[in-house]
Amino acid sequence: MSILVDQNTKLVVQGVTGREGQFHTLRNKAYGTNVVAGVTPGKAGQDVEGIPVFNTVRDAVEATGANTSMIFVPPRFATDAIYESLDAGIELTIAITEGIPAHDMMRVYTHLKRGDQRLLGPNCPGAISPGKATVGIMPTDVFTPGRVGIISRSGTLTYQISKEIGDLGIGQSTVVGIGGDPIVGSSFIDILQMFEADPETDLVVMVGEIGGDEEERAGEFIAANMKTPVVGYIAGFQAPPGKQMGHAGAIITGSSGTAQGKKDALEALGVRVGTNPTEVAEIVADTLK
Amino acid sequence: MSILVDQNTKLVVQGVTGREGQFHTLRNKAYGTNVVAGVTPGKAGQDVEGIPVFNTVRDAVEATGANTSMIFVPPRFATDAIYESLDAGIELTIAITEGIPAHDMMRVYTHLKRGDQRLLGPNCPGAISPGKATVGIMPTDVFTPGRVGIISRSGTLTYQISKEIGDLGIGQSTVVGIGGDPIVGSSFIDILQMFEADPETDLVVMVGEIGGDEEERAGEFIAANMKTPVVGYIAGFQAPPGKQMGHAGAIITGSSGTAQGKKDALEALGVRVGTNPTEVAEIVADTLK
Amino acid sequence: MDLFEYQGKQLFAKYGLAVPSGEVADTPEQAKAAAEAIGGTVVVKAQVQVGGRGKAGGIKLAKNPDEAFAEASNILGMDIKGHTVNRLWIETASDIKKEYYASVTFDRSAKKPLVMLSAMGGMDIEAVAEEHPEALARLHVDPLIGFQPHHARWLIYHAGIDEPAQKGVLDALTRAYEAFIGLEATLIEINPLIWTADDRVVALDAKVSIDNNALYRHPDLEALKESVTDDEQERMAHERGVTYVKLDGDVGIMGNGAGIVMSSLDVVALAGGKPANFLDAGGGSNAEAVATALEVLLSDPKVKSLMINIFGGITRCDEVAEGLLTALDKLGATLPIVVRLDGTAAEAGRAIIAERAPANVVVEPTMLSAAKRAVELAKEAS
Amino acid sequence: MDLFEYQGKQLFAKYGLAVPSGEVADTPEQAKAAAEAIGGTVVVKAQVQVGGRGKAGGIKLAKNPDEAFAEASNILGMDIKGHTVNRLWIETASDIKKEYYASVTFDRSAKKPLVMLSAMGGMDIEAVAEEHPEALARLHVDPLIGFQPHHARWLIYHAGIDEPAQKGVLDALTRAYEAFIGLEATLIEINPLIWTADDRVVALDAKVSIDNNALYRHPDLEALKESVTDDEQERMAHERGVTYVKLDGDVGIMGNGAGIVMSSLDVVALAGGKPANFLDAGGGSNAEAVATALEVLLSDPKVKSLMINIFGGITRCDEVAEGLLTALDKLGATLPIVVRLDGTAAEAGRAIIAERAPANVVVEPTMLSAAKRAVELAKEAS
Repeated sequence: MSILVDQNTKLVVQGVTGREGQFHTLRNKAYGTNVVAGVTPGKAGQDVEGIPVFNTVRDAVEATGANTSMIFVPPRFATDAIYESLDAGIELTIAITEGIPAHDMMRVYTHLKRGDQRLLGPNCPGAISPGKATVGIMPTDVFTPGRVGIISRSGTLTYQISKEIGDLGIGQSTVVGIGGDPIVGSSFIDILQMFEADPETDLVVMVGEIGGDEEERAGEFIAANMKTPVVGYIAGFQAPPGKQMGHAGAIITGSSGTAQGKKDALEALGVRVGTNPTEVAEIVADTLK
Repeated sequence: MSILVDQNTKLVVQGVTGREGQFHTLRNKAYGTNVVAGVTPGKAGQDVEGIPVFNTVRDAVEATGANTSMIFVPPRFATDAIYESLDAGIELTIAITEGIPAHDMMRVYTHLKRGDQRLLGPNCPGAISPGKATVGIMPTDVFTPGRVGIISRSGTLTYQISKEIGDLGIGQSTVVGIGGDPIVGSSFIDILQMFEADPETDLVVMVGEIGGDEEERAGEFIAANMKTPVVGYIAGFQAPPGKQMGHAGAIITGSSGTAQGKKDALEALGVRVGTNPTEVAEIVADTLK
Repeated sequence: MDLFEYQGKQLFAKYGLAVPSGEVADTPEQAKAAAEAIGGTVVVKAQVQVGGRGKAGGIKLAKNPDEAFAEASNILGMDIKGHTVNRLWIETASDIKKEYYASVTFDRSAKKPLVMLSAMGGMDIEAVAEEHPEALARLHVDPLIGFQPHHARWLIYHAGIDEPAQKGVLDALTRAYEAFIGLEATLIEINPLIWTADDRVVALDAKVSIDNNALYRHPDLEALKESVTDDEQERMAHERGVTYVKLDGDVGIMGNGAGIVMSSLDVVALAGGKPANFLDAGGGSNAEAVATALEVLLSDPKVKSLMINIFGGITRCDEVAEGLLTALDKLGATLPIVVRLDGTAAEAGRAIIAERAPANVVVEPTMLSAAKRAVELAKEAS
Repeated sequence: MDLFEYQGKQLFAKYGLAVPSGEVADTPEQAKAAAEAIGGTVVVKAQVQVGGRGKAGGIKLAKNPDEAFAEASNILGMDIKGHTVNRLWIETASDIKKEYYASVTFDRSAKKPLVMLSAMGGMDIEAVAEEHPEALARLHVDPLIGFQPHHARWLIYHAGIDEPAQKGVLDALTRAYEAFIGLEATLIEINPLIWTADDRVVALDAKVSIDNNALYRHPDLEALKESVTDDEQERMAHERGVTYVKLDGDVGIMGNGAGIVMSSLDVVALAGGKPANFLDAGGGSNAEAVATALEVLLSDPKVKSLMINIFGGITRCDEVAEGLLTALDKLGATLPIVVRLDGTAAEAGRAIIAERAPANVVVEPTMLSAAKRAVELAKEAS
């Protein structure tokens, strides 16, 4: 097993005829992902190396049964693309686009959470279940099939840690980038829950960073609900002090939001935290022993 | 048993210090309804003949455990009052107010249907479970305890039909006015469902009128899902042809929306329909025999 | 509140929806001046709120100001399905390549806005909906999210809008939805929405209805309110805020609440009579409302008897009785009035009538008996 | 994007939020003229984006234009916690009865706007939140429904706002939320929101942050963008749209993606070095972005070595290598540069460097080894 993307994924790509959209769509397909359709308004009837293009996501879903969408359209069109995907009944929407306004996402999120569809991102690298399917922009050769799940707010760090773990001969069940924006469709907790329910994931690595309190909340969830061991990493010990959102920001989080604060919080809840990607890999190997 | 309002009702009245609010609150209380609180902004600490007044619904709920709210504020403040009631976690909101703009209700309805709270109205007379509790403006002496449920879009017709039934010695389990506005919080179907689940309701009278297609849809629901017999009444055989909402209106409903059209549709689905309130009562008596 | 075409078009323009430039004219002279100001061929359009103006001769082309004067002279005063033409809209003639249909309305069943679009616009869109349902693209909109660009795209592709007009129609739909929300309309209907020879997309007609309940938030719209009736009772009722519709019978009817009034009409018909009107004095009818309503009814010479059917809830029957007496006092009507009072304060109400009402007022105990009595009395009086 | 107090107040005024009347002044002469125009006692306020201006002497009362000139002379050029004062806001002095606190912000955890209100405003609201949590009323708002009057009422009653000021605070909250939505702000903070001697409610300070991602929809706000730094590299980066923050070490750092850059800083520190900066060339870094980023780094004389840490995903390592060569060609830098390339097109990128890069560019296979090497080389160069 694996989570989010696998052999059952039927992918439609929104923005398939754009430069990056096309590049990554073909890479996803080459990896083995079942890419069933693309969407570019006005280009229905065309194809991208055999992938049929539709005018709308709804048309694509009706014609191909697509259940997952990947969004590659520029930020000022991406909010509309997310709504289009949700309206078309897509189960999992993965928004790669960086730069979507936060107020748009605030509304998208509130709308989303009233139904049972999932959104990964925006500003995320996607998800890969090695050997099964990849949806997104991750460099696939870093990953190998295995039993470690990875969740991360940062794309590049995800690759780094996957590679470090891979260098120790340990593969991944699914690697999930939830995205780095203040509001993303799926939280650490949402994905931890899925990994906990996946019998083929033996351990989860959670890659966090300074800012917000997602990691602390995830730590509480792990302590209360997870049997699967979780190893943490927090980036940003040397980071410049984050811009405070006025006093209001400090009042809301109640926490410092610093890397050290997050590390301490996680460790107090029993989650081992590495100080650099290499050490994280070593802790993973040690825990799996 | 009964539905919506009964001995477990703990009522808070929004707009309790207004002329009509106060009048009907005291009448509801006199009938035996457990009126626990009133709300009028700025009047916290006062009371209305022993009923404590709070500034906000949330305060009233926290202090008294109110689970039902009745709204008596003027139309331009009523939408806010509905949101306040919903935000305070009130299970059943009964909005008596007439004249709330349709666009407001469109948003309220969409919001409401994403949760599990109930709204009766707006522009409705409320609900009464004879002998147990009344919330709203119905003339209580028309009703007697019994086993017939009544649902109506029209206030005055509800009283008329209840009286006709009562004159034949038949009482009511609960009488529910869902309100006459184009968008109301609870439909015929919502309430039919509750009556179907109520072991102490032996028959339901559904009082409809021209316009829309609620009655036709309810008919389909009855045919498919209800064991409890339903008797129908439709007002408006002689009504002037309703103003068409352009061609669009005719296209949407697909049905004529006329009284005859509704009567035919209901009868085709096995629901007996009376042509005047007296005949409805006779059919009820006949069916219960 | 239904707006006239010219009012709708002026509002469309505010929302950036393209309309032909035009002017209002109430006289042939004004029509001529408008045609001069607009220049070129113009269309002279009767402003009445009823379909089929074109077939009835209410829409004419005029190649020059003199023709405009002539056509205006013909059309003004014309009767179109019972509506007298008092006003014209003179607009520049459009060079039509194709006629589409677009609307945003309120789907009572779905409780959501519904946007519809068809490439088969023009005259009979209802027939299109029935015979070629696939040619009428329909989409519900989540009112909390609003009309998104992808909605417009889906509609355009599925309505089969011609490629050169797609961008213009997309824009028109977006603006029509904005107008629907901004005006708190219950209907925005554009039939036809045309694709012009020079590839623009223009609203050639405008049907706009506004939610009366929302008018307090739109004083500019409230000011557009014009009486659209020549009927004296309807105008009186309209001015006094009473819900009234004239029918062709002789039994005047008044009640509190639309449901009981409709039911009263039905029982009068069942009793062999013909209702003269629909009049709902309102759910919370007080003495004053009742008096106002009575004035409207009594001003109609064809009414031979009255049936007043009140079931008090929020309405108090004693107040109704007082209002009735006040109005009779003032108006001194002598026609037979059958009153039926039930519900809140019914006994007090009946007592007031028994004690103080003139002899032409009779009380009946039930709705059916009241209807029968009113019908009999109307027949006797004819 | 964080706005200065004066910019925030000018926007508040557009949203109908009362602010003291005032003017901007960049010189003592302008300050004097502003004081004359405003009349009466004015406040001379340093415009810097940092707290504690008052304690640092950046806010002074001036009873007349000459005093305004004198205070402006003192404050202009002053250093407040590393920020130089280049601009003043001169405003009419307010007669304060009480200081409240109000804010609308973005709760990342709840993913909703959060409105906060306290009757204990003024200096240290964070201490109030900690020591008297009940004195700080907090309410989340459903962004699809918006801020409703009942939200404002609940906040006012629960914050304990004084009765005569309630209406004014209710209005201020409503307008602050409108500003939050209209400006696509991430923060609207008013501390203090004052209740004046004449019973008005006025925003005496304004802290406004705007979502950079939304600026394309607000060209008027984009125009407010001002460089708030005197640092050369920060200004360069700002102008070129590169995410850069200066730190006090000597190992320059660049990477693609905030996560890997932060992690690079951490490993450099673990290796005993001191990072000179945070520089994220962006997730989709291409050759040009890399060249631009390098220009910023190389312009900083205190940087002794560079660590370039790229893990290609959407970024292609061969493009990064090309960008590096182009920049070095143009800038002719000789300091040691440690490059680590992994992921998409990493081999091609490494090959480009091996073949064509000057001798001061070295490739390391892992992030840890790259960090160690960069730290060593920085130490050797010092």
